[in-house]
Amino acid sequence: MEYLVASAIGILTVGGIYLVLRLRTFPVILGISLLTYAVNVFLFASGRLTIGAPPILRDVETYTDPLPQALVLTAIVISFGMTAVVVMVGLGAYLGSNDDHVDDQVEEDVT
Amino acid sequence: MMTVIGMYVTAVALIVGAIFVSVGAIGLIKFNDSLTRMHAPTKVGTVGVGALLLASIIHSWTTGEGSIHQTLIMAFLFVTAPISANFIAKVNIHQRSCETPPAPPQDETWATLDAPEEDRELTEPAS
Amino acid sequence: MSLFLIVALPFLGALLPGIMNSAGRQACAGVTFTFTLAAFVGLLSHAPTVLSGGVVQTGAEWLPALGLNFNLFLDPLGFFFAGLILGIGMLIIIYARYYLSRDDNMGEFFTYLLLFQGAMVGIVLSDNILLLLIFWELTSLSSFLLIGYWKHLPAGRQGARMALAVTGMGGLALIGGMLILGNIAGSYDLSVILQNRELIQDSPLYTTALILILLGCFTKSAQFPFHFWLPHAMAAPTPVSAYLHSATMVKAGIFLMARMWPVLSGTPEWFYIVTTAGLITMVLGAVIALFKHDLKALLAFSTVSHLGLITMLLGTGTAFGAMAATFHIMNHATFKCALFMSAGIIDHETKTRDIPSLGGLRFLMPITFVIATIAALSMAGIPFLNGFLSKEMMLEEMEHTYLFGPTWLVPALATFGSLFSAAYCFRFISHTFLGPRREPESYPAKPHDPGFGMWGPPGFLVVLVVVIGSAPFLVEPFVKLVTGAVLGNAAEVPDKYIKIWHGLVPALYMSIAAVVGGLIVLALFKPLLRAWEATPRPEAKVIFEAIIAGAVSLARGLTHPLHNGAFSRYAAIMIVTVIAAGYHAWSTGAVSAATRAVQEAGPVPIGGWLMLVAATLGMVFLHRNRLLSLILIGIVGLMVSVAFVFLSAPDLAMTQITVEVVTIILLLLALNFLPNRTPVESSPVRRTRDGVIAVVGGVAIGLLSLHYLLRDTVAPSISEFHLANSYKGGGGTNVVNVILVDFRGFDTYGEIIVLGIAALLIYALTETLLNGPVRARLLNRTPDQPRAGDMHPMMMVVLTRVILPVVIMVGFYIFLRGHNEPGGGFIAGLVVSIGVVMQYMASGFNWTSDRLRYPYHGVIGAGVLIAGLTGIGSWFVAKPFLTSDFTYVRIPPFQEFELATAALFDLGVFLAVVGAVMLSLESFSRLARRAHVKDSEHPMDIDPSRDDPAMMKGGA
Amino acid sequence: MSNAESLMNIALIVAFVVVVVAQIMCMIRLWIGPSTGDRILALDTMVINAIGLIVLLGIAQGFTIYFEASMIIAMLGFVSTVAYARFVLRGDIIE
Amino acid sequence: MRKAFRWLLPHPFLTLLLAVVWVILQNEVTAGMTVFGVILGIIIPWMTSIWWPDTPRGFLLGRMLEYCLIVLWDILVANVQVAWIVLTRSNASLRSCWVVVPLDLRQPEAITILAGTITLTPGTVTADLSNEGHSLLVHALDTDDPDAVRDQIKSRYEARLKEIFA
Amino acid sequence: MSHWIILPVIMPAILAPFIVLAARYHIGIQRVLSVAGVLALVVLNLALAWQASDGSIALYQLGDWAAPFGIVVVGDRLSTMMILLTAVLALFVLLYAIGSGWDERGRHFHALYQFQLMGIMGAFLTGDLFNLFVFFEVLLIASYGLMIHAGGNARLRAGVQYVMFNLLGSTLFLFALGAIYAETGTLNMADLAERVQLIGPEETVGIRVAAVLLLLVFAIKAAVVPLHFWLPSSYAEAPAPVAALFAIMTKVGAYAIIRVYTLVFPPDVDVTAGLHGLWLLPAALISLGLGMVGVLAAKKLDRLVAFAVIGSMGMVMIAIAMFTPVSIAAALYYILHSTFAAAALFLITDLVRSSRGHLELQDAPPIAGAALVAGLFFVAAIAMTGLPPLSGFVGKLLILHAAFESPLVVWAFAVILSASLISVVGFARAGSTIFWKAQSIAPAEDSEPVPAPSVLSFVAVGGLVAMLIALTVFAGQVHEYTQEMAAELFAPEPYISTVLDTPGKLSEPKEGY
Ligand code: NA
Ligand code: NA
Repeated sequence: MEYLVASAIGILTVGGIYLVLRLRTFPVILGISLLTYAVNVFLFASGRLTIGAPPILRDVETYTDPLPQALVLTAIVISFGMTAVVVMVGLGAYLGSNDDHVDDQVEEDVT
Repeated sequence: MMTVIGMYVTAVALIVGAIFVSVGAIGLIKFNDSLTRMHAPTKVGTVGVGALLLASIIHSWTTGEGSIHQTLIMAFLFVTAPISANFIAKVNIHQRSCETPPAPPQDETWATLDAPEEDRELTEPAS
Repeated sequence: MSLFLIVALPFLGALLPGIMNSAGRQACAGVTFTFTLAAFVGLLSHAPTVLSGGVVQTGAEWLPALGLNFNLFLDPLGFFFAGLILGIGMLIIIYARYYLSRDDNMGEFFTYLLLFQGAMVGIVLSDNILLLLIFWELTSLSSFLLIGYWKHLPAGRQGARMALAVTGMGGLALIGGMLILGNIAGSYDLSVILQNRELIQDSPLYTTALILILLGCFTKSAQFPFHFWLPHAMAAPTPVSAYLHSATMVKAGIFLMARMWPVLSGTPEWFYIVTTAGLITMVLGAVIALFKHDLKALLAFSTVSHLGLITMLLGTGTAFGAMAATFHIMNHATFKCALFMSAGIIDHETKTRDIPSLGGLRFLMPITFVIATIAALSMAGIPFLNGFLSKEMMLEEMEHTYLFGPTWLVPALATFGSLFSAAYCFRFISHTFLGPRREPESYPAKPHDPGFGMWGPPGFLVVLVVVIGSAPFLVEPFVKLVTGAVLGNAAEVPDKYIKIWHGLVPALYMSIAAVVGGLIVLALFKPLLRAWEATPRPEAKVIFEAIIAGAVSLARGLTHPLHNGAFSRYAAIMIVTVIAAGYHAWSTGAVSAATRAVQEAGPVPIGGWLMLVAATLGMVFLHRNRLLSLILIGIVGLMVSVAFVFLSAPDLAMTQITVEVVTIILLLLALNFLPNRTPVESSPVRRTRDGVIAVVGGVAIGLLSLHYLLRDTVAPSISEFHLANSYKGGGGTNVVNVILVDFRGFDTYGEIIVLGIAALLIYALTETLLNGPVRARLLNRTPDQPRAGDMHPMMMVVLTRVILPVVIMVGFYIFLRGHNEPGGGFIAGLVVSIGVVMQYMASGFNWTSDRLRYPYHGVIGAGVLIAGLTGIGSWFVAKPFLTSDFTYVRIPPFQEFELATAALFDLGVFLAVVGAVMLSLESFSRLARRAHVKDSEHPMDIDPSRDDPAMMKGGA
Repeated sequence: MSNAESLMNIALIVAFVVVVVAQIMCMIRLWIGPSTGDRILALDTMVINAIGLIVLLGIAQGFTIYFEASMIIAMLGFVSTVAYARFVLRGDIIE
Repeated sequence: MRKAFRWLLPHPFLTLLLAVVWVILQNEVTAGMTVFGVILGIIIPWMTSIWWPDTPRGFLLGRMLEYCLIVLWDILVANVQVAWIVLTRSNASLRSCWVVVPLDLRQPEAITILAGTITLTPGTVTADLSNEGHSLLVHALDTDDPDAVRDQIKSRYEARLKEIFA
Repeated sequence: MSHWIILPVIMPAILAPFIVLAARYHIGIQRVLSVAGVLALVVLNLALAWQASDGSIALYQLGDWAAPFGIVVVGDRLSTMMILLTAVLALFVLLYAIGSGWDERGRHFHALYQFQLMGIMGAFLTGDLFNLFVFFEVLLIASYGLMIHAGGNARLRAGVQYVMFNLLGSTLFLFALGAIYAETGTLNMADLAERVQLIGPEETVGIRVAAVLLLLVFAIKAAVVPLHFWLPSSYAEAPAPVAALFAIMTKVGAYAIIRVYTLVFPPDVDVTAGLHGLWLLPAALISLGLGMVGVLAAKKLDRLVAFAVIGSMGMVMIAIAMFTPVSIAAALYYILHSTFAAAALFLITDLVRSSRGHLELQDAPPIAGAALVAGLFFVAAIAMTGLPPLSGFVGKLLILHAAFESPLVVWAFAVILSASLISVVGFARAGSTIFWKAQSIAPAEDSEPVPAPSVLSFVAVGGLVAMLIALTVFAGQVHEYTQEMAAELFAPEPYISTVLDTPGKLSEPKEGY
């Protein structure tokens, strides 16, 4: 089980990083989303993995660690807001310049 | 006694559900035409999951806590499945990924093919 | 008068002229003069103490921890320099009053001048080397302003920048040197440092400190090889040249060498560096000066040469050398300042400083002629003028100085230097004033002697020249006093007398040789000039500009390619950095065996894993088809949700799946505007590079995660407390929810604020776009793909009508149950939002929002406020922010249920989420509204009941 | 444990395996397409099967608290299907 | 009176439905929850009625239930058929085709129910509606006689719906 | 139970939604509320700083839950000084935003501004790492909004990169937090400090990687090379008042490094020893060098200032990286100085832009109110380049003095001194081009006279400059205070005991383990 989760995190990260390094806003945003999945699972896994012991108090002894779940929930919602923002800003930039490259184009004078 | 019967019934429901679910998937893989493919999963699959839900209901009664709210899930599935199917069919018709339907008797065309004027000259989509 | 006040007066005065331009030139000059005079008087008030060998000291703490204190002290050396600065300052002020023309901003000029004056006085009175540094740099800054005073002259701007660059560099070196020195001596107070000659000279850091400090001195005093900036500073108005570049600022370096003489001099390093630099500067300056055609340039290089002379004398490290240096500082100040003023007069009257176009002025400007001639002869070293005395002392000192090469070399070079020195003095006189009489019209302007205001100051200085020159005994005690201050307790003041006639000593012959040689050189001037112009020489200005330009283009080459806005490279660099740092941390640590057992995985996790991997790889390889990659990320989200259920996190699963739906809707809304495909742009090499980075990063994270998964925390997690007290203290059995709304409610509070801000931001940007140039484009956008008919399909509409209420009810149910079962405000909020979005998708944006009663801004604001006020509510029961309370109530026919403040907080969360999600989506779809699409007045496009009369009774 | 129970467990495992295999088949269809309609269909089917999966988990672990999760998927899963479809049909999914 | 009722309960059947859903959600039948469900059943439609402006005329609940049972039965039976087809028949031997169903129904709710029924009962999928809404486009998985399919739909389902929504 | 210490977070958090609700369409009311709020913050934070100045530590247990189980807010000398700095900066910047009319060029400026302040205050005050993350997100997302305020292509394009880079940063932060929690099972900084002590020498990789990831997160915020790339164009393109306010954002990173690496991973802890000694100080030196080289290279004034910010952060990080009480004291002084200096320069840049139309460092006609703007620029430039007599010079001396203890002392001296030379040359070029060369160029005929900036704008800039002068004049007192802070940071026992030994709801001290 641990191997599956760890490798899943790794693979999500691979996909995320690769897409983040693309040249257009849309794939980069998707890459960031993949990274978000990776980090959420990573954060979730920091409470270790427990099967069939949800942290809903009942008459049993063992529960999985609830704290990382709360943290991940916060992270999910925050990253949703962030995604919405980056999509909007990227869209605004595209509509203005009709160009969805993330990199400034060379002809533009920078510095 | 009831428990044992319940378990048997549960097992049966599980197997039935499994069969239907697999049929849905097989249909999805097997058929070679976009529209034909739709038939299996949109309902055989749905019924399969329905059977699994039934299993869970029966199981809950056998274990004693007895719950019926799974029926809601079934209801949702059965209500929403036609809409999904309808939209997917529209997509196939729109993208010409199936044979174009015959014209309707009373009205001039089908809603999906009734494209706005400004789009008429746009090139046909690649499916 | 307090030393503080003496230093402060010029600075205080500096405030006035700048703001009283309107009061007139006379007033500006008057104020400036008054403040200087006041400071001068204040200085003289200490004369009795100082001249009787006493030292005035005062101090105030500023930055004690660093040893940077406002300590001042006045000893003969300081008194001497302060006197020079203020005394000559007053003459300059008078002179400048008449020199500057009407369209010069006089107030600005005098402000800068007083700033500079204050800084100089500060230098010479500082008892703390850090304080001295501050004044030191202030002189650089104020001279930058003074040199650039005529902003319209490119020469002025460049000269100012060159001066600032060179002296600034020296200043920075000086900072280093002084800090090291202070570090050695254990204090930054001069009075302490000067007591520690042995300690400092034995320190291994002595040489470093010495070199850094000398860098400061040499740049300031224009010593070889930093002599080049001074002539270019001559672009400044003549009063500035006369004041800064002859009498005062350039002497700051000399002053510092004199100040530090007791602790730094006397070592071979000091001797070789300082004497050599001085000697070279002296000779070089003299030679160059001879061939300059610009009066001020000639004087500038002569200054360089004389500063070299003084430096050389200090370098010898002998008491007599020091005395000669001190005496020459005094003399040089008098005659050189007079000369600059005369040059200024000539420039002012003839409107030219070009020597070849001058000559014969003695008939037209007799007074100026007399003044300039006397001063020049003094500089040439003619007896009965003060220049002669100090120069002869120099020659005598040189005569028994051995530096390198044969013993006669140094004396010879010294004589050679003075020879050229005499030569350019003679040239100054003859080529400007002598020669045949000429008509006034033959000059650019009709020359005549200026008013007393302009020739008075130099006249006064010339008087001094003669007096000192013919009656040296008048100043001798003072010179010895100052010399004593220079020597400190490092050496005894020599008892030699300063007199005109020492008998037939070698120095006399050397003097005679110099003067005679000077006359011969002047006679041979024309051929020499030709030879001089034939020889190639480096042009300092060109070299400097080239260096700066080179530096700039180097800087650009360094920064621009690196910061060309290539985000993908920025990201790559960042990721690689993180991986590298992480690896370094890992490789330098210790790792031991796993402590937790691996749980074996059944078919479900394996299957889920397979699909997750498939979807992720699919996104990597098929990402160019954007819609497909969106579908695939949907799969990823689905699988992660299922995984959360499997790993006992139902709340997460629900949040994930709902957020997933909303995110996909959002991305689809955006994709509608964006291209549907991503073109192939990056080269295979680059894709490989990215692939490698990605794989390395992924492997690293995977291994790290595995490492933690197989080990326990160092101590039991704090969440044990949450599990134990969730019900007792939080009144809920869903521990996750209790953590969210109670234990860590503050996080949640911040989180909904993040959501709210996101929505506001999106709304604000939409507004900006719709009110900007983009608007037109949006309104007349043509779809990038052919569209099907039937905007609002009947089946969807009908379904929505039934299911929307159900969704809302389910949302309500999830909200209520959240505290005890999976659910809560977030999920409820997202569920309800999706329900409303369903309505938007079914009947369209306009039709839906036209009928909507609730402004989303309000919903967000209300949500955040409710959450915040719930938190504040606990203040009224004297509890901290967000302290929860709960109770159980029973109202028949309902069974007992719980009332918790946490629920109120959760309501705030719910509202904020709904408002934020809806406002964002609404903003997106507002962008999509197009001009020619009219608002649909019907919920569905196709409705047979509309055109069927039989059906109409039921219709609305 | 009784053979009824063991039978049920076997049935449960069979069901698990079958559903997982079904999911993988859907995934294959999603990869190969060819038409967008096929891909959306595959996704829709996977969502429905995921509900089945969660239900099975509920049975296996003996919880009813997974109910909300599966209900939400059942209730809202089709929204994303419709959204994808609407995007293909109209470009603008909210107009 | 009737107006007030209409204002309070814009969709009485929806209210009923919601109450039932609420009780099922609670997973237990108690008086309190039922009352609460009814209350919600009144409040929520009142909130959302802005989006359901044209109230349908009432329909015969009894006949509706009967219809549902028939449909359920058909679903079960026909699912087996389709499963059989899927497992046994080759792509080549499939005789799938379009079936056009002219509609006598006019009310959107009724048409939607019919379309849903068609899709749920295996072998047929409602693909589209004609642009004036007078016929349904149905895709049959495997039939040699499209007209038979059409007639069966009209007789078995549409006829009943006409009565229900009469 | 005194609630003062939480107010700096709560006040803006209540004010902002109120503005959105009540004054959405009335810029006038928005301005009044916003200024009033910031003024209140200044007074409040002044009181809090004064309260903490005697070394007393204010603890606030949110939800009445004791640390480490709940979130606590802690006000010690350092955090209260930082919030005071923020409030004062915010006041002048806000005045400028109003005076220059920037706040009218887009929607929701004042709401976002208040939210921004809330985020910064929270980040400085919180004693919980995950809560720090949340406040980072608050201040970041608010900064996104402010950064793209008023729109425009260049700004939006820069905005995209700014947002994306920070999203990566936030992701990294979460990875770090996951690692921290996985290793220690806690999130409270004081508790972490104690649990790190429990880690044995046989198993150190976990905490080491966690610690270094955290450091990198903060290093990104502090714009340490090579993690600085987000800064130049976003600061250059951001609206001037926003860029000026951002001067404090890099300091948040610096603050976090100081806090975490003196409290949780102090230099004397073995398990995390030698994590950054190898690279942090060199990186800081490179940051300083690169920043000042960028100043020399800049073709536009706004880029020039942006690079100056990188350089000044390099200075701060040099001092921090030595991690001695002396160097931290110097760093804290320099933080105060560079915040005001950078802010002033950005605002002056805007004054130039508004009257000159563009910021290209090339010949252009004279500008309105040139003398005053030139004077302000000259003063601010002196401060930024560390020339005497202003605070920049004092700070430079302090850092150089502290460098004597460092093994890299020679490098520190070489880089710091030559960097200041380069920046002096760079600023001199820029200044003489913009303010002097202009004199030699006649204004174009068709150019209509641009109105001189409003008095309020000058008041705002003047206020910042006044702060710089005050920092110089009272350098002794300020530095004495920063020394006390540094001492407090290197002896964290009172902090830890205050946080962990205060009982809360249902918990006696140290319950749970
Ligand atoms: Na598109
Ligand atoms: Na069917």
